[in-house]
Amino acid sequence: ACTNGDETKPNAGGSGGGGGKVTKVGLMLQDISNPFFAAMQTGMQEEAKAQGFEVNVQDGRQDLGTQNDQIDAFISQGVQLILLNAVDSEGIGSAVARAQAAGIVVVAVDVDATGADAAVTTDNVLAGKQACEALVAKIGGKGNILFIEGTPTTAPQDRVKGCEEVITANPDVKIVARQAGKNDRASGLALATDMLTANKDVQGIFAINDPEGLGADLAIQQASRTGITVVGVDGSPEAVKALEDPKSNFWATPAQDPAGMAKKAYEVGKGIVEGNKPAERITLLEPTLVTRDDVKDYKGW
Amino acid sequence: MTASVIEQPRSGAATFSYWWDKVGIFAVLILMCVVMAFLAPNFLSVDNAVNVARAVSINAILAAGMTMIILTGGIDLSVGSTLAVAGVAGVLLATSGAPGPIAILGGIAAGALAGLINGAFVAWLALPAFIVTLGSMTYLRGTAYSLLDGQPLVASDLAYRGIGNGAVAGIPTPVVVMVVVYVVFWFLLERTRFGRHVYAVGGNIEAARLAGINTKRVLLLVYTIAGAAAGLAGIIFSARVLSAQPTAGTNYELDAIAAVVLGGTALAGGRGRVLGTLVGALIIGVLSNGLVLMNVPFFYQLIIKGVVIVLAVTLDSLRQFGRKG
Amino acid sequence: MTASVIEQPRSGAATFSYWWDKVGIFAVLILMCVVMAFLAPNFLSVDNAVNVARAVSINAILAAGMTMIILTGGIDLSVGSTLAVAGVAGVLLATSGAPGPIAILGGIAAGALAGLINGAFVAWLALPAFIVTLGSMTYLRGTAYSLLDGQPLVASDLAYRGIGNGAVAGIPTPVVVMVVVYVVFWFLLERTRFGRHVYAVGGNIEAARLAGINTKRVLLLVYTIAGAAAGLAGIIFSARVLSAQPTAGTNYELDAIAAVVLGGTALAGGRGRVLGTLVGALIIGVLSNGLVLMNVPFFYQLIIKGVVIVLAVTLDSLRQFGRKG
Amino acid sequence: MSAIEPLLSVQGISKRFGATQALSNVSFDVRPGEVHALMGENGAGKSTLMKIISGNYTPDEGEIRIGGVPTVLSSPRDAMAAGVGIIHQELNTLPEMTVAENLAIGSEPVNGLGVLDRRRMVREAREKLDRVGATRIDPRRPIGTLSVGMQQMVEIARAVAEDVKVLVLDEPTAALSMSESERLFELINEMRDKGMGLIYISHRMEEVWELADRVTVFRDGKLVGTREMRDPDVKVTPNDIVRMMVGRDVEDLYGHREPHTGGVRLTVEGLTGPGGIGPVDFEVHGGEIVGVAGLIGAGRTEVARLIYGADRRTGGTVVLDDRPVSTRDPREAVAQGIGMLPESRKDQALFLDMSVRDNTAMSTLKQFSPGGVIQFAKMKQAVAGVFEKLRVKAASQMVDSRSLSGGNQQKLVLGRLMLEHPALMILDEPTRGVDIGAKSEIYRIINDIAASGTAVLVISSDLPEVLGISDRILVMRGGQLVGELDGPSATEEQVMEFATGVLADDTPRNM
Ligand SMILES: Nc1ncnc2c1ncn2[C@@H]1O[C@H](COP(=O)(O)OP(=O)(O)OP(=O)(O)O)[C@@H](O)[C@H]1O
Ligand SMILES: Nc1ncnc2c1ncn2[C@@H]1O[C@H](COP(=O)(O)OP(=O)(O)OP(=O)(O)O)[C@@H](O)[C@H]1O
Ligand SMILES: [Mg+2]
Ligand SMILES: [Mg+2]
Repeated sequence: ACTNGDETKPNAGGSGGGGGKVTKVGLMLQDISNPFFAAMQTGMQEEAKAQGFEVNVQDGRQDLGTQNDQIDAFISQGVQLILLNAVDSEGIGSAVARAQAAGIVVVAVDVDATGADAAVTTDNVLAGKQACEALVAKIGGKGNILFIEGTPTTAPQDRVKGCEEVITANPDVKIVARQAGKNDRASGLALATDMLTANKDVQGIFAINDPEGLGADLAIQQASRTGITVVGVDGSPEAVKALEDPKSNFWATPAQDPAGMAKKAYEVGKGIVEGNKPAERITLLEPTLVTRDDVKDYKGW
Repeated sequence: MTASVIEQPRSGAATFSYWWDKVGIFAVLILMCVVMAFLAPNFLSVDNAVNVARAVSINAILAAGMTMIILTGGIDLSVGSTLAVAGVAGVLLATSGAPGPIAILGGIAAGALAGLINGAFVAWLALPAFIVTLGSMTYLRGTAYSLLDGQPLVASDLAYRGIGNGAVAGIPTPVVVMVVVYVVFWFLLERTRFGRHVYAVGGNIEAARLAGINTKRVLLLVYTIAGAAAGLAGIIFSARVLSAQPTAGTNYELDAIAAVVLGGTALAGGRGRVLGTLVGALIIGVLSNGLVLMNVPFFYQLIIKGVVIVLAVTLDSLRQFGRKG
Repeated sequence: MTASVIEQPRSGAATFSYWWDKVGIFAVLILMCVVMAFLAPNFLSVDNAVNVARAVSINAILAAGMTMIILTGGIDLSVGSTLAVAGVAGVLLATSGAPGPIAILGGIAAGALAGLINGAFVAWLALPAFIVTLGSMTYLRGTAYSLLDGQPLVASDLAYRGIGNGAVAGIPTPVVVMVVVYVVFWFLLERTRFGRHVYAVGGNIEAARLAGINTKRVLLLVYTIAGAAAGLAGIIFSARVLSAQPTAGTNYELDAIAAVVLGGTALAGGRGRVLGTLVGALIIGVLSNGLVLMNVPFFYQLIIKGVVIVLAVTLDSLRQFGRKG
Repeated sequence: MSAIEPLLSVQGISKRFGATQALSNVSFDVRPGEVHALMGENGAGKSTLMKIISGNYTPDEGEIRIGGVPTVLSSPRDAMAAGVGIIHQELNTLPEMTVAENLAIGSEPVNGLGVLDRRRMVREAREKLDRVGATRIDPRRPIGTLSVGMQQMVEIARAVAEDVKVLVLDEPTAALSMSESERLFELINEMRDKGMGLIYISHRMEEVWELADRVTVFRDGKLVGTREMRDPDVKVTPNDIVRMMVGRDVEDLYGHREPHTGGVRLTVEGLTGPGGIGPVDFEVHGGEIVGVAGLIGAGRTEVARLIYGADRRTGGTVVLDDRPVSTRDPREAVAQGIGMLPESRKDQALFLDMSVRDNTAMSTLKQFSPGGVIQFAKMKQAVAGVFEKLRVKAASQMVDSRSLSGGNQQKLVLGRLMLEHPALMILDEPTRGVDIGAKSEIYRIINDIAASGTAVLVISSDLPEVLGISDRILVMRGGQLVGELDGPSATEEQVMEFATGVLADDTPRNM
């Protein structure tokens, strides 16, 4: 009896009727403590200053419930555009619908979101593929590797998927252990330490992002092991440092451009608000692989 | 005077402290709302009030169960994980074809079962609730993951989606559910024999036992009821996000405990009120909402929240000094 | 005088339970090691023992401070955030040119200050430690973020990197530090007047006050010392990961508390031993290490860990039943 | 008045707790070499004044002078430093710590390096215990495993060992039986002879008569008057003091009893329990009051708890009204018509943060909550009924039981039992800490309860009380029943012979 009515029905005309103007933007990030998302924030704040709009940045702290509430707060605040980096691409769907019902344009960033008017994402499957192709090439197409996965959210899982595709295509490469960390340096270090102890014959490590990969690199150094290649994903400044450091075992990272991605998403969103829908709902940005060999040409975030 | 039963008239001081005792933390809430009304754009709007109420509902429901547990002198760190397990159970049931009400009941039952297990350890083995629920917080989280094989399970046309997203006469369903939960808990605690027993067990468990109270049963029931409340919260959560999330509710236990303590319930047990908890939950909710509206960077939000929690209990303790001195 | 007080001689049972009291949880650790030796590849190797000891050191140092606080009947939820703030302080000092020892002291001082503030609220305002440290856990986390503007700060050539990655006579420096910390805490608690006062405050704070103990000063000192220990842990953490991480230590308070309780210290205060805590920390460390060595998927790890925590305290409580009956 | 400068004096002290004016404008002093007894009904403010003197509370108004010097005492430490020691009315022990650690707390012996000297701690504890005659308490034993009476002896040992000029004893004998009390009185006399000032609070008139040089009476937080007890010109009688305390005469403290003993209601056979209790056999008839006497640790409480199901029996049977009672839990005992007033009201009976109404009705909530929902009007009425009978002094039924004085708290627990209408009522130290007016009321109530046919078992360490109210007296020693006496004709000496197992003519008691 208490389930009549449904708040999440989009209003008839859909969202973003066109002809509007963007003065207030809400940017929702899944975890600002990750430098990748922090770079997105910085990029967006620069853009806001340059273009003269207001931006409210909120950290989801990896919690879908929090992101739900933040969307509601943005609705009250009367933003015209929400740039959404969701903790879970589908779980956020109902909140997206609420925002749209209030006439707000929602553009998904980095991770697609169910029902979003448009999405600007890195191809995370491709990123995983690039990383592992580099890894497999470096270890000569055969050997044992470790997987250090991340929190069960879309982007890390897509990267794992991409990497697995490469491993399946290379039957001489075996995943001997896989553990899930918390997307940070400390868990990369702790897990890799124990995984290396259990597995003496290891040639490579794939980590779903740079912090975990760099943690694993520290573990290798502390265990005084050699001949192990580490790859991450993101192309972060710390990864660049490691690539330049001769002691490091870090080999490659498919680089994304977080600030650029955020700015692109803003452009797309602004377009929709003003009545110009993009031709494709999803704008896919391809990652570019950076390795020890070509790091000097990479300009970084 | 040869003392007989003297119903001494309530003096002015007693009335004041009695009154302050009841509204003290409420005054903090009002103060906070006034501050936010000035500082936070659009804070004072019907829409935003609805948002706050909806955002608060899940924590408030968890905190109602937590209040009962804390009144017995216990604590439940596993409510967040219980919420996740219950949401997973509800979504799994619904996606495997169960009608909405059955899925809802299934989720609540999963929560109640988790609570019952906690209660069994606390009641029968007299283990400290803190460590029992620290353990169950961990294994229940693991259970939520393993039920889903680590992946969120999306169910866009969830049978019971209305309980998270619907509205009754313009009021969001989660808010309605929250109000019903509080009425039930208030009634249980203030108007029933069971409620008196809850306070007695928390106040002095040995005296309760010697007074003939079945303290084990009381504890078992309390943990089960709190588990059921967490289960209900899990159902609402899954309906709001239209999916089963293994990470749902992470760290929610801390917000729930904060609401209980802000609401004036003593962690030592035996003293407190469930309606105070609702006020405590609203304080946290208003604060979070206002800080977002004011566009405060998230790490300053953390600083402000932490400081407000400490200040609010400080204020509250000064009130109690007043009562004593 | 005509017969007054009858003394019961200490029976054999008392001696046995006394002994079991001391080694009970140690037996659990041995059992766990034996099981792991069979199940986990390379568990029984010098390298791995060193890894476990190094991995345990941070939690063990936090847990030593936590033991002291829990002995007074308090709790400290803010140790993880304190660890983060101290690590940030240490790295910021070091990168701005301070020599290693100064940076280390700076980090420890930051931790001690955080603890002192907790202690002030607990001692002077008699606020519940749980809520005070819930607040400080939040604002200290915010502080760690804001000091770094939200970003980790990498310092590959950290002046004090040796404290995290070095070794003394083949033993990793963090392990050496941990041992020193435990010797100091053991001495403080078992061999000094201050230690007696810690137990007294936790056993019955009113009785302690009436006996003329400056209970406020004891509490203040205890929280400050525990804060300093968390600061030291933060320094080691930052040296291990060669960077300041604003998210460092998230949820570490729970592992620290689990170690203390597994080690036999009563959450109600007044009863326990700091060396038990070391055993508790080792149990957690061995379990985590073994599960990773066995390549158990992480959600089964959670289930196993949670169940082991509950079973271990159950075992421990059966021992205490033995003592009573 | 006299040339002797008081060791300690207070002037114009007032203290208020919320709505309760605990003390208003009282003045009081203690001189060197005297025992100054302080008397008054429960809640008169005696303990409050003592807590002010010992630095536990700060007064709202008034001045404390120590050795003639105005002094501010803001913590117990200050008072100790000023030479004021106190034995509090309630136990203040650290249950997890050993006796020796408890005795040393706050002044732990350390060696030259500041390291604890445990051996000295135990040695000093031994000396302190021997001094108060507690020769057989093991200093290494955790104090929580001792009975209340023995813990009280440890507290006394701690207080008398301190280097104090003024010692406050707030009902030190409430948990003691006769021989311990005797030893304490010897100590008090020694201290008086050394020139110390002693303040002695007790509700036992005979003790005050034996010890006091002066008696001061409080009523409702006000000073009623002070009487010189050693003045040969003015003869003060116990009745004078009682009148000052309660504003009326209390004649015939134990009340008149028509023995109307009915058939056997309770039969205990071969009852045994852990710790070497029993086997114990006895019967109690309907309408009979059976007193149980014994020294501390004799096992009286233990027997009561075994009957009530608070502890597990290891053997024996208990039959109530021809039905065997299987009490594995107090819940079953209550259901089968057994009510017990436990030994320690604070630890075992009271819910300090709950209202006096809830406290009183706690065992009988079923009566007021058909279907589980409480009918408050009914409950209020019933509680008002017992409060009337017991003359409970409380601001209202809704105040926390914490705010009641000790005696009123005791009545409240008794009220809880009365609502149960049990077939067997076990009262363990029913008048511990209760003032004389309330005592006589409690005796009257016990008589009334017995008169209604209830079997009553009264455990008491107050020998005159046991003799005064019992129809029959059972004496325990070392966990066994060692004697049975006819109540009206028994003498203190007879009871003591059984209790100590020694022919006792060397312990005269002067009343
Ligand atoms: N901490 C407190 N809070 C509130 N009221 C108190 C407190 N302590 C004492 N009172 C009240 O002050 C009055 C005096 O209490 P006090 O304990 O001094 O009495 P007393 O003379 O020692 O009685 P008794 O003989 O029962 O020990 C009582 O009415 C009591 O209820
Ligand atoms: N010699 C002893 N040393 C320490 N504790 C004892 C000793 N004897 C008995 N006890 C404990 O103290 C309690 C005393 O027994 P119990 O209370 O039954 O005696 P009692 O006659 O009621 O004396 P009391 O007046 O002390 O209550 C029991 O719990 C028992 O375990
Ligand atoms: Mg008193
Ligand atoms: Mg007794």
